[in-house]
Amino acid sequence: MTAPFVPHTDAEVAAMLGDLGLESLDELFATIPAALRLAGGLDLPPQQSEADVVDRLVDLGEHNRPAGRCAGGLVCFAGAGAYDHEVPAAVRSLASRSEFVTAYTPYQAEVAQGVLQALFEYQTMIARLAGLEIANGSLYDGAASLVEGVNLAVAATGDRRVLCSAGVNPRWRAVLATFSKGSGHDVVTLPLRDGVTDWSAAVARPASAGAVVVGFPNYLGCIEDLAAARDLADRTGARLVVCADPIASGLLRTPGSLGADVVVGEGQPLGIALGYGGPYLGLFACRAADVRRLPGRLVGETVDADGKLAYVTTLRAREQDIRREKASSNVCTNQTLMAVTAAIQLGWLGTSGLREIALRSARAARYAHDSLAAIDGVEPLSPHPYLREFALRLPVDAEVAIERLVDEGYLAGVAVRDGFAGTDAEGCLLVAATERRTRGEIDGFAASLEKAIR
Amino acid sequence: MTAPFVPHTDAEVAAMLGDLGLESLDELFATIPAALRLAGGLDLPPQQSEADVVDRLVDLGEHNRPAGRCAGGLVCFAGAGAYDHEVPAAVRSLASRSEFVTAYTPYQAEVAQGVLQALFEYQTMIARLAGLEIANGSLYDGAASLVEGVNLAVAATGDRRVLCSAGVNPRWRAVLATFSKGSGHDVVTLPLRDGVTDWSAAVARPASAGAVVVGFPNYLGCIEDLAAARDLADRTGARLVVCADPIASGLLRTPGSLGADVVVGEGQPLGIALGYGGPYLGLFACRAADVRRLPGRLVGETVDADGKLAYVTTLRAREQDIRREKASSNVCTNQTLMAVTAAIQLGWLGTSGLREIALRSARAARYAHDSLAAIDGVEPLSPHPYLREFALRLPVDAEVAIERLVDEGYLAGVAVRDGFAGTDAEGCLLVAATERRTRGEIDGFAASLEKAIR
Amino acid sequence: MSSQTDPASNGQPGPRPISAVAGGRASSAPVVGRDTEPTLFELSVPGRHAASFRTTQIPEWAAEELVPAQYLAETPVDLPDVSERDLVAHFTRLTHRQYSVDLGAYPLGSCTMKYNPKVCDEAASAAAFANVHPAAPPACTQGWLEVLVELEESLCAITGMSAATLQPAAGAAGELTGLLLMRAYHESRGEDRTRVIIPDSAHGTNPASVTLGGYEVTTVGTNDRGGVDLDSLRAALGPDVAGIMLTNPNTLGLFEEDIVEIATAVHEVGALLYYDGANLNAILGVVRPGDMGFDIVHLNLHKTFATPHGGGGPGAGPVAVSARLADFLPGPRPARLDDGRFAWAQPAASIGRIHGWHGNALVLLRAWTYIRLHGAEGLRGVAETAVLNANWLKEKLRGTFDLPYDRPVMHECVVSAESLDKATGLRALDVAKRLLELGFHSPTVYFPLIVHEALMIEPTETESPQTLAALADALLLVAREATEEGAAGEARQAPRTTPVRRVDEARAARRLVATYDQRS
Amino acid sequence: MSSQTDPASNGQPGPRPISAVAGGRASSAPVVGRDTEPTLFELSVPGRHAASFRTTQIPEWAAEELVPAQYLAETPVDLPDVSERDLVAHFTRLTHRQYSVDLGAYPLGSCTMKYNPKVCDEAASAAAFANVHPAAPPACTQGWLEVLVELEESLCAITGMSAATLQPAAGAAGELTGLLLMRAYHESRGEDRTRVIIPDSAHGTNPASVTLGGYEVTTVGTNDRGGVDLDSLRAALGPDVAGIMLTNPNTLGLFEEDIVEIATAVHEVGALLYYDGANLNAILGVVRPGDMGFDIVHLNLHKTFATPHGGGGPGAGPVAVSARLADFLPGPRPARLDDGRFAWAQPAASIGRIHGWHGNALVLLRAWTYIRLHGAEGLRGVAETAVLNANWLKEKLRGTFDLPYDRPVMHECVVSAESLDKATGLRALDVAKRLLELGFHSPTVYFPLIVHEALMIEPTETESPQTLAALADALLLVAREATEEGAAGEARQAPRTTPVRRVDEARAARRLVATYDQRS
Ligand SMILES: Cc1ncc(COP(=O)(O)O)c(C=O)c1O
Ligand SMILES: Cc1ncc(COP(=O)(O)O)c(C=O)c1O
Repeated sequence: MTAPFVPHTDAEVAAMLGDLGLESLDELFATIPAALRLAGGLDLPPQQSEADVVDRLVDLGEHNRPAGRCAGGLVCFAGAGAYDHEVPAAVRSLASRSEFVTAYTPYQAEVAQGVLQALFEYQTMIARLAGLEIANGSLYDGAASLVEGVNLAVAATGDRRVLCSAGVNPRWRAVLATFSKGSGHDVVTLPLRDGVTDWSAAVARPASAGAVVVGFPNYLGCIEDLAAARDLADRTGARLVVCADPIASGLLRTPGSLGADVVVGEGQPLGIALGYGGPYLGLFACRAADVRRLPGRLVGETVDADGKLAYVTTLRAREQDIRREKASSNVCTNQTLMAVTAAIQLGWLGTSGLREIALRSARAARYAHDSLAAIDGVEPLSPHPYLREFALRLPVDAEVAIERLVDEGYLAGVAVRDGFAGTDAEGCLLVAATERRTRGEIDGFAASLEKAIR
Repeated sequence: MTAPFVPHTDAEVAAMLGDLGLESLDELFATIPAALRLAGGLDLPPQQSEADVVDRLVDLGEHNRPAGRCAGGLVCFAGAGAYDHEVPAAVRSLASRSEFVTAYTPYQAEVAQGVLQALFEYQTMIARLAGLEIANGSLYDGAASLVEGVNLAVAATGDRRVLCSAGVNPRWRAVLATFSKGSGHDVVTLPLRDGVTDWSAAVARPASAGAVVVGFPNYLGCIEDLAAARDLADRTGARLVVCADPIASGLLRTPGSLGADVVVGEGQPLGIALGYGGPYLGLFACRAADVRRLPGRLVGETVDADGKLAYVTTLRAREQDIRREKASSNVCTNQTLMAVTAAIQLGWLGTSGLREIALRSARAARYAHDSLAAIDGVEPLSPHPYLREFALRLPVDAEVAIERLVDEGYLAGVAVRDGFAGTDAEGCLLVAATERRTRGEIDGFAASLEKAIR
Repeated sequence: MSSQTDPASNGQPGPRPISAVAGGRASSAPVVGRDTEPTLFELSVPGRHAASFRTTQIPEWAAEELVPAQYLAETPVDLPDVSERDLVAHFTRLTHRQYSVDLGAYPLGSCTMKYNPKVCDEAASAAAFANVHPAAPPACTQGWLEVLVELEESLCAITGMSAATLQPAAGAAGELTGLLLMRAYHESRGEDRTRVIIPDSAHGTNPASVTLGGYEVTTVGTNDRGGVDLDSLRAALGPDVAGIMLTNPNTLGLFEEDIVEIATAVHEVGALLYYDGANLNAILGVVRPGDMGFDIVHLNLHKTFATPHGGGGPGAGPVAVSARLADFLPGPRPARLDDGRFAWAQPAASIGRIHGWHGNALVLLRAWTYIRLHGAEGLRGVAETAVLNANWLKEKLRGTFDLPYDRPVMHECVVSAESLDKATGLRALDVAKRLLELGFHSPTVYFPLIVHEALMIEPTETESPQTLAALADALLLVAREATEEGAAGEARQAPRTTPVRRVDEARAARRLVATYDQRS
Repeated sequence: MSSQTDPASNGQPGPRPISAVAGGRASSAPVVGRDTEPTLFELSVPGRHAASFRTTQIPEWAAEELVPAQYLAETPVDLPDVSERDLVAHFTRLTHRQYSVDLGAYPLGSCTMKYNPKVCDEAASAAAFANVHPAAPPACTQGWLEVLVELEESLCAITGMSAATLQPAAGAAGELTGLLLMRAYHESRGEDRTRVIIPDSAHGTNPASVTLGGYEVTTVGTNDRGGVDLDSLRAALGPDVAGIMLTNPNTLGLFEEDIVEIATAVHEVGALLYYDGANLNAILGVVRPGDMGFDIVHLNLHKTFATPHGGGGPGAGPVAVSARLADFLPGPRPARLDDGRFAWAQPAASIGRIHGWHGNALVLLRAWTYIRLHGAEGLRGVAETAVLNANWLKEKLRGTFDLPYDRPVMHECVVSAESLDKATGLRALDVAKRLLELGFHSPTVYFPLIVHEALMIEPTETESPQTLAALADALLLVAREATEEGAAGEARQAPRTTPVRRVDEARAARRLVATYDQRS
């Protein structure tokens, strides 16, 4: 079991070495300066059999508290960009087919029609959800999509000033800030008032900008006024980049129809496991006019030598392997399998299912909102409309409430903290509900919270 | 959601009815006498969504105590024909490929080469384990194979007298008895002495017989003397039918090499889940001379119209769909998917792996045997050699010990009861160990047993 | 790659000798071509392996210390020695040589190849069910027992019977169980009956089971409406008749209109009616075998209740019976106790076990799941749509294929290529093979035996109207081709795009090679 | 069926009108043919659906009661409406139009398409890991944190570095992270450097990342042994250079022999060395980037550590650094506390987040599993065998393909079809396409850019000698065919047995149709 997945027998290795005129495997590394070569072995935990590794994983897993009805499971009211939506067996089964899982990037289109067609269907569905013409074949996650969306806007406008609502997911804003150190974007944060962006200051002092960025709904769950955002973009000459929740399009007007130039988002709610935060799926859609600045992979239709319909990655001249330092993005490996999964999930949902999931989530959120807000000392942060998530001010720190509720079997939500320092949202509890939350679960949660904050 | 897996929309149903000149679905059933038609609906639990059914399954599952390291899991020392062997992820993954799972019997060979070739490989491996030339494409389970083996022997010899060792799995003997009511076999049970068949009485009064049946190892775990069985078969003119454990062939000489004419067995140890007793896998092997009496499906090699190697079910003239009341068996649907699974598992094991699994199981059994027999008041039933299973006499009823050990997290074994009434084995505890049992588990088991029988 | 230029098997030597590759075959993937897949034995290279095992800390005794030397094999049994990589590639490639329901329509008559919901796969692989040892005491299996009891109750409700056994592993096992129940019943009344009546349209398992049940088969004919010929049935009946086995709708897809008269006549001579439930899909929630007068019913859960067929199994063939037969059922049976707990119980006059454990439990769990997903309304919708589909398809074929018994059908229709054969030489088998290359599985051919050049088509309820239309168009295309080109044309050459072309079945039987070791 | 006679799309009307099938397409399975699979949009029939949801007992408020009307969509977003049956059939059929590692050899250079152990799939789908919410407090995620800490420790041991971040979702994200670390390091020393050096053989992500990192690219050439040209490197170095990005072995599959000299020269001007770890598979346990003098290393877990590539992702691109850079790492980082528990911690001078959560966690879990299955010995075996395979394959191709830098290679070899092209017109692309129909995935072609008609072949360690021999034979066959028939022969026509034939890439770009709605 020297290398458990290497097929070669000792005899075969010896014969192959013989063919090469070598006497030992070490000689294969003769071109490596001797002084550099590792004397001992790597300092790693010992090799284990499959069964032993599985045993260890079971041990480790017992120290996790997953969402759902399994050992140690918690009823999940946490969201903040990652949601406990229904994923049916059919989606899991199809998305785990090994042809999807173990293929490489579809560079040889003739033997990659499966992945290519699935991506073509994915692009179509995401473009529809965004209300724009073009969607790409995926980016790493919502945060990465935001960065790429801003990059596109800046490149298109030639203006590095980025007006970003404080309602955008604070972790995504953090990623944008990190990468702006390289790209040199000048990110200006627009504050919130009562949970939604306060456009007044920016509108009052309009300067030129490359991008206006807003969440829809925003991180605190509130539905933002995209007309105001569009207005600001128009006044500043910026592209409007909307960080949109794909589930919202089941009920709300699409960001594109409300004026978005670029729609970015986190695709996790489209059939992807919570997975401790990844792999998720960066959604990216834009107008056809911007397609040559699109980051990442794009699948297009064509014909084969017999004139038969075929799919292929296209407009490759944007990409790093061809354009190198002038590429629209450095992305290469993306999240194709997640995009395929989302396409399958959206096919499972269909027109009515997407609406159902949005509506049912909104109902559960309303029921939870009203049940929790009825508790003495608990106040909603914002009076504005929300979809499936809302923030509450508690008489205790959100972290304390979360800790206490874990003991009762609930993941109560997410504490609003980083990115909101000094604002009225700081220390609030962000609560999400999906179509999977039942009345019984919410009633139990409310009762436990009432006890926990007394 | 009237019928959740029916694609038709109401409009389509209406249009199709229109094409047929009908006005309602009810009219489709006009040929059924009105008096017979069900007035109300069926009296069934209400229709539920996938998520609701899954919830209910989780509830029900919490009332089971499975083997293994999951919620409520027990360390499994039960055997008696069903064993907790290692099944790796690769086998599970391959055996659940939907092309294997959702295909029908390979009647159209041109589009069934996948299943056919897998069965051809299965037949080869089972024939080798049995030490005989021919194996079929599976029967329901070990018990069904025993019945078919006896049927073959009786048909081949024209003698309905069946000499069956009391060491053969008592549930299989019970099935044989049930079906003998139809076939008219006269089953004579040969008693055990010290855990192995006492051949002396039968040999002393040899009469003609159609079949001699013996377990290898037998139900109590003991390795039987097949030479004696062969001798009795020769004296009585019978076919020797050996109920063999396929894992035993990893260490012991094959039943065929020891004189078996027919080898039957339970294939569950070859990669199949414990599954509360099914679906399992009936192994069946015989001599080439008996192939025309073989029950069930047989895959053979041939060529296609281009002369290319191909596989097809063959010697179909034995089967019920052609031979009807003169068929060698009534079996139609068998356990193909389990046979494919076994082929994959045997491929995973390979020559050395099968030996390892047998050897490691035998070591674990020896260690368990010695640890348990060292407990005050615990006595091994038999002094004869065993492989991975053995019977112990306890100072309490086996059922009592089993119940108490469940509370400690152990499935202690199986109580020897049905089929052994009045014998010295009655009330013993049958303990099995596989390569998955660790020293720690066995030490813990022994300590708990010691407490439990005090 | 074409087989002539297979570089895997007859590689051209490169400038260096390929000394290292003696033994074994290459493992790569002509997913795209029509190449032959080597057997696992050809891929094998002694010394390779995939398996690994748990660390146990148990003393590493030698085999000789554990088992007396006389029992030990001198040389180990030779199994294929492959890497996990080659194992996975081999069997994955085999799946690319295999049609299945998940790939498309599978209108095999009598087989009910409907779509199998994926949630049932997950149910059957959940550790809480899949890892339970069958001998675990009832206190450890309350969840399982509740599923089994509920399934029995549901099957009784669906069939209109009183009690059931879940032990039979497939339809044929259910049939034999039913015949043994018949025997036990008659014997309990001191009667020794010898014959069982079967229509000539019956499935082959019926007569085969009758023989194994220790009875003689009496065949009765089919009348010109496709039903049991009542006169010959009456003539065949007598005090030595133990029972009759019927499937209703029968294998022609027709409802047995005279079922009440048949039941009366059979019961009048003291015989029992056995219902072969393979075709139950047609009548779910519409009519129940119990209400038709049947005494014993077997169900094919792998047909009606969508547990997948696995390339030939596993299935499950529970048997339900009327009250007067309940005491004879195989045992032990799962039972609901008064305190709400569950246990095993033995029927008073049980015929005994017919399965080594409790039946194909994980298949039963799938059926339980399927029934829950449907409820009464859903199951009736299944039957309605299955029947709608079959009738609509039949009408589409009218005028091109013969309709030997031209009546409204139930869940399947039997059409015939007899006229086409006479006119063009196109046989049912040719139609089947040409359909394969048109992207459909073929219908059942040459069954039932009483229809010449039979094509037995069962679309099932899960195929859409679009798929039905495409299937009909494909069938009509095959007929049209034959009319235009004669049978020597497309269909006789078919299939050409399948992993192998038409196989030589006769040769397989003539030169039997049923294992790799028999290859010459 | 051939596309001309597709009964699904242009059905011949039967004797009855097909009124019911307006809209939608048939869904059956030309698994065996070369038919086009309709899109999900074509299969759609409004009103069909597959989804169902949990019963919740929550009041069924109307949308208008929940959200002000001005926000509500007037018409719902149009998604494909299909049954679960058609959904499953569609995507299953798509998998039959897709090559993958599990089907066979995939010798794509630079991509390390090795076999991905199945146990890793199960690890990544276990509920105890897969269902954990990323914002769950550390007390609820101790198992996850321990995995992440152990993985960081293992990656540091493997690379010879001090600390690591697991956040980057792929190699390119790791590169950009590394460049931002470089920037933070120099800025912390009050230095403003503007250039990053890259060899001309580098992967395209390197220069693209440099631009995004706010640096200018300076390209250095390759010497005639395939390594970095030391003189031009020295010429390019200066106080304005922030660092150099190298992969070693480089994209020619060659070990950078002068690495010590390079490191010294780069460090002398105060610049840092960045290691692009895409090729780490070659040197696991043999030599460590840290020991070669590198300061920053990214790893492609989806290559070296066998986490499958998913048709283009997800991957994971952790970055490990030497001690002096540890404080700048992205945060939060998983940390082992003194009491044996685990928590999140923020590095002192962190550049900030580079992922929305903690990275591609389930991919990281797969890599952890893979490393555990191997241990030190196993990983060294991986490297040894990968290098053995590449060299052996290269020797087999000698004399037929050009070997532009003819030295012992590491894990891959770059050969060229330049002479073949000149002699016969056979281009690298033709070789690739012909290989597809011979049952192999093609090597990477036309990369690295510095080799004309490049074929970059990386067999990986999980392919057997038999498979290597077959691959070599196939490559030699293609060359021989061209010599015999000219390039207009087999290869130029290839592929013919694939789901589609050679695709027209130019047309796709010219007439962009990137969604179904853009179809005319
Ligand atoms: C009408 C009929 N009866 C009986 C059977 C036998 O069922 P099984 O194959 O499950 O043994 C079948 C199926 O093959 C059938 O179609
Ligand atoms: C040499 C090299 N560097 C960098 C990368 C980029 O890695 P990723 O695709 O994970 O972004 C790749 C792989 O594509 C590569 O081969």
